[in-house]
Amino acid sequence: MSGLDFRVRARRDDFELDVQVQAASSTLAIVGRSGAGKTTLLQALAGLAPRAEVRLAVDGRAVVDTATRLDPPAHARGVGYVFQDGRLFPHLSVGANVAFGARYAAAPMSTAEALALVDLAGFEDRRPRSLSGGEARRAALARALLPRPRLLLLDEPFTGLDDERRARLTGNLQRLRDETGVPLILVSHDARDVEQLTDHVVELRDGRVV
Amino acid sequence: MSGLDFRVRARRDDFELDVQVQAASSTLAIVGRSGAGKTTLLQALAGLAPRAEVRLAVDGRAVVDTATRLDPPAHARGVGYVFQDGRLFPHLSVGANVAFGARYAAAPMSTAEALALVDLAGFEDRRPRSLSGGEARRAALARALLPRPRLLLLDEPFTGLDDERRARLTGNLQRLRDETGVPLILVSHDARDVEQLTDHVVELRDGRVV
Amino acid sequence: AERPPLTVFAAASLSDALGEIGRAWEDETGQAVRFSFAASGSVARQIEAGAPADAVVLADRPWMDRLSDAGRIERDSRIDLLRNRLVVIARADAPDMGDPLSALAEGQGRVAIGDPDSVPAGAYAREWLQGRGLWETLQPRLATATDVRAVRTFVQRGEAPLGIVYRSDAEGTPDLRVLLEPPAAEQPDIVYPAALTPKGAAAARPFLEYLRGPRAGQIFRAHGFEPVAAP
Amino acid sequence: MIAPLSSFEIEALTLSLRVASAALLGVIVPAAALGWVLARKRFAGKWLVEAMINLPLVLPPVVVGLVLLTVFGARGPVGRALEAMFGVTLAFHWTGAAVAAAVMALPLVVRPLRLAFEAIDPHLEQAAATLGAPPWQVFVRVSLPLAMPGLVSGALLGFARAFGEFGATITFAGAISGETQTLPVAIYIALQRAGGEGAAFRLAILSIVISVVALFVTEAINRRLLERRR
Amino acid sequence: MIAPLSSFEIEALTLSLRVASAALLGVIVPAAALGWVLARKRFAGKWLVEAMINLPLVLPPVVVGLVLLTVFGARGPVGRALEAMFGVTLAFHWTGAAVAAAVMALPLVVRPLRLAFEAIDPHLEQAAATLGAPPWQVFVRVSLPLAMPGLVSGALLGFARAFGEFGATITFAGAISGETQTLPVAIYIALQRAGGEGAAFRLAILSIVISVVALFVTEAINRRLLERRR
Ligand SMILES: Nc1ncnc2c1ncn2[C@@H]1O[C@H](COP(=O)(O)OP(=O)(O)OP(=O)(O)O)[C@@H](O)[C@H]1O
Ligand SMILES: Nc1ncnc2c1ncn2[C@@H]1O[C@H](COP(=O)(O)OP(=O)(O)OP(=O)(O)O)[C@@H](O)[C@H]1O
Ligand code: MOO
Ligand SMILES: [Mg+2]
Ligand SMILES: [Mg+2]
Repeated sequence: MSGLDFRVRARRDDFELDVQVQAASSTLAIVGRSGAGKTTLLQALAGLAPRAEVRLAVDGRAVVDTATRLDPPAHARGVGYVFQDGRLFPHLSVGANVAFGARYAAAPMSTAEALALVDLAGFEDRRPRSLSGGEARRAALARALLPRPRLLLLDEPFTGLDDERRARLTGNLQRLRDETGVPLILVSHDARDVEQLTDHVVELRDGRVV
Repeated sequence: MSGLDFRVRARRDDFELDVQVQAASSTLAIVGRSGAGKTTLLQALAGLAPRAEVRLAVDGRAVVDTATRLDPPAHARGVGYVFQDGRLFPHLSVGANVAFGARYAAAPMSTAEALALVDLAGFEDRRPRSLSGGEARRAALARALLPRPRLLLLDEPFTGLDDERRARLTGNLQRLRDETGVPLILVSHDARDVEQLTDHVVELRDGRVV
Repeated sequence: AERPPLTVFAAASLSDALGEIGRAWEDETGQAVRFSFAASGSVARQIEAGAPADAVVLADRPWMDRLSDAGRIERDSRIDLLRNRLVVIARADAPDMGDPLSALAEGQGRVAIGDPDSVPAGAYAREWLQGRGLWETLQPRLATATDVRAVRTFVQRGEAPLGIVYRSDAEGTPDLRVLLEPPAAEQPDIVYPAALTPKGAAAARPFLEYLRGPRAGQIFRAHGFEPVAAP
Repeated sequence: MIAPLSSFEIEALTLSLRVASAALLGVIVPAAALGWVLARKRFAGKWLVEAMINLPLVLPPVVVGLVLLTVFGARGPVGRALEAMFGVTLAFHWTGAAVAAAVMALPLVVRPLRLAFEAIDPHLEQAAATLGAPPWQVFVRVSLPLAMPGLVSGALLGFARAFGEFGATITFAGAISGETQTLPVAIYIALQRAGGEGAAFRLAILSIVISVVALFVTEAINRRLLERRR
Repeated sequence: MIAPLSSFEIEALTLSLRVASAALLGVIVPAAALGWVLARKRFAGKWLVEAMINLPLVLPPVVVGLVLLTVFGARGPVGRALEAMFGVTLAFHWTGAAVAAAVMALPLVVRPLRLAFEAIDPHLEQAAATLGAPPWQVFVRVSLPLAMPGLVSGALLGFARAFGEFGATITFAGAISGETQTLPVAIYIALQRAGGEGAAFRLAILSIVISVVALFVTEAINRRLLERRR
């Protein structure tokens, strides 16, 4: 039984999110205007929103259900997350950033492998501060891919990239998805990425599905 | 005599930038792959790259010429800059962020005016941390617009926005440009924005114009 | 066989003299002596708290009384070891004045003394000034310090033209001089008691005897103290 | 123990508060400037400046007091000038105690400030410049507010140290009741008296109460500052 | 003045270095833990913990020494237990001087660390968690390295204070030559002697030299840390 099935209720002060999704597909796109609640949703799924009510099943297996105390902390969920704003570790080289999750993963990729997927071969020894905007975003993507998470959350991973590179990256990601069957949830505003990577699109508005 | 005329040479460790542009138009787009040097170029123009060699004339008037010691510091160049990564002041409300430059400007907009241009009416009292990714980016745009700079540098100001809002913003910016005639340099990967806002396109690759 | 070293806790003002005597003792007996110096009050509290001392020398009696009452010293070993005298000091370049205190009472400037409530030398200075009928006049012009060292410093640096200290504290400072040593009749009874602790009752007895001996007496005198003759 | 405070105790307490507050007030602006310079600038004599600031931490307070006396005392070069020009005497005066406390507190105020300035993202200062703010305005409107937690930490450490200082104070300013006999000096004096424990204990409790109050205030400010950014 | 050091001076110097290093080593791990807890957690007795840590700053050092003597002395409850169980004596022993120095240094080490932990972007710790790092690993691999400048600052302040401490040391550990007579204690005693200024001056110069060396080391480390991030 393949597919993504979740219900999330979360608050951020005035903003309320209440989303229920049942998708036969295990690759899902979330679209919606700026401020619709897309990031809030991903954070709750990743275990980064302390008071959120979350139920999440991936391919039929319950991963989170806060109602029944099945509530593993972020590090034990096996959910990878590419943040909207990079968040590379400033004290580590690019290589060490990308390899960060290796020791907690059952079968991580090699650093070189992950960097190649995002077109950053040879960037191992660079400092995060010396990267361009797009390079930093790609490094963050490689870092999230390396541990081969059981669910991958991507918050606008391709913004600020030229068309050619964007196509290459989505192609790489598509291949990875097809080979490993990793379920993913993608937040993006670009119809092409959405189409290429996902089978199911959910639109949010003001914290609800429309 | 309207137009943008500049020559910039800058280094960032291994990376070398050497760009010369003479454009009859005063609205210019810079495109190029990730890492081509677009941000480096804007930083040099804004006065944020200490050892860069810069010559810049806007509409026939020399603004910077480091060779002749015409080298005003960043705050005295009148060059507005929307950074690729937001950079809102975390200790100030959104309203105070947007109004930051008012006291140094000859004829600043009102805060409400600037916020309206980016569709953030009513966000005055919000804290930067509570904004979504797209909201933060728009607030940074409003902050740069408010002092009505004599040259505006925009580093991917519309990433991560849905098509509808993107169109609204470029429309607003277009109107502003037409009314005030403010010269602008836009870095963007989106052909639509580039076309709508600028008359001249320069492509960078590995630090040179192609 | 080498005897284990002795440990003596003593008032800080004795550090020079006792250091010398310690070296002499070592030369004569081959036994090492270690000292620990601090203000008398601190030393007494340390002894109370179980300091590993074999003998104690303090700069005033009340603290020794307290140790005695608490059973922290061997009562029968207690002796009056030294006497001291008050002197009035000034900078070495200060002019002579007939009776410096009367001169001061009429003039201006401060007299530096130890805090009468906590520094023994200060208490004795008060006693003496009261006897002279000058206490009331001089009280607002006192520069009180928390130890004799500070009194000396105030005079050396010219913060106070005059200071009242023990004679032993004025000895050996070339930039100070003694303007006046009150006559014996006016001198308060200033005594440094010494005693053995229970720990040192046997081992340190010879050293305590040595402190009262001729060699030690000579050294004490050289530093301005007056040894008390053994009964 | 819960008996009302004696007038002597109240005197020592208010004097200590006055001394510590004056020391902190006097020290905070130079400390902010020093912290900023040390965080941002490289210059030839930097290590010397750092060494001077930190000396009072390494030397026994009594030695610091002696140095102060040599420089600011009646016969010291600065002391003489102060006396001649402004008629100000520091030794045996509460202002002298405040100077001693300020010197002892300085390194503790500078460090956290320096640390806070170093932690500021230079991009934010750049952003302010592109909005037209000249360097001084960038400092006042961006750097300083962002360094606030450092200022608060430094102020707390500095105030506490100034309030507790004793070795340098007695050496430089003496222990004159009502003028320079701060709480710590009074405690020390009480302890040197046989049987002075009770008095010392009461005074120590007073000190502790003040420090707890200072802590509460700083915690409250700190929490506010952090919450604003979240 | 440039005469070679006497054996007495060398003894005091090495003892001081040993005491200050031991104090710093003993204090750094608990200080990091405390700094982290104070920066990140809210709990009922927090103000009490803060107050305890900062007490040595507010109280005169002599009082701190007395408290230590009462608790850890041969007749104190803890001192007696330590002696009985492990045969360890602290009072009047160089280890006691280290304990006194550690207690005095603690608040100065905790504060900058706390400040540094507070300044860390919590998003970075969240990112580490999503990569599978359990809390302890997040602390060791992300929070602590990011707080390094705070650790370095705290270590410098703490070492300097430990090296210069005198009031608590002389009260708790005495001034036994070669055992507990650290540089500052030796300076104090030299000053008590009529005519001891010269000796005190030499010892003070020694202290200053050490502190300048410590400063140089910290500056070098600090510069490295900051450059790495640029
Ligand atoms: N503390 C707060 N107070 C009020 N509103 C808040 C607060 N925090 C977040 N919000 C609002 O919650 C909404 C959802 O934010 P979220 O980051 O999930 O949006 P998003 O869909 O990811 O948008 P974007 O595409 O711009 O990143 C936003 O409108 C934001 O302003
Ligand atoms: N310290 C450094 N060492 C080596 N290369 C550097 C250093 N700093 C910057 N670079 C390189 O300079 C190039 C130009 O960077 P810049 O930020 O200008 O690119 P960009 O065109 O803005 O890219 P993007 O679209 O990804 O933001 C990048 O390839 C970057 O890796
Ligand atoms: O060490 Mo002290 O700080 O005042 O005695
Ligand atoms: Mg978002
Ligand atoms: Mg860029």
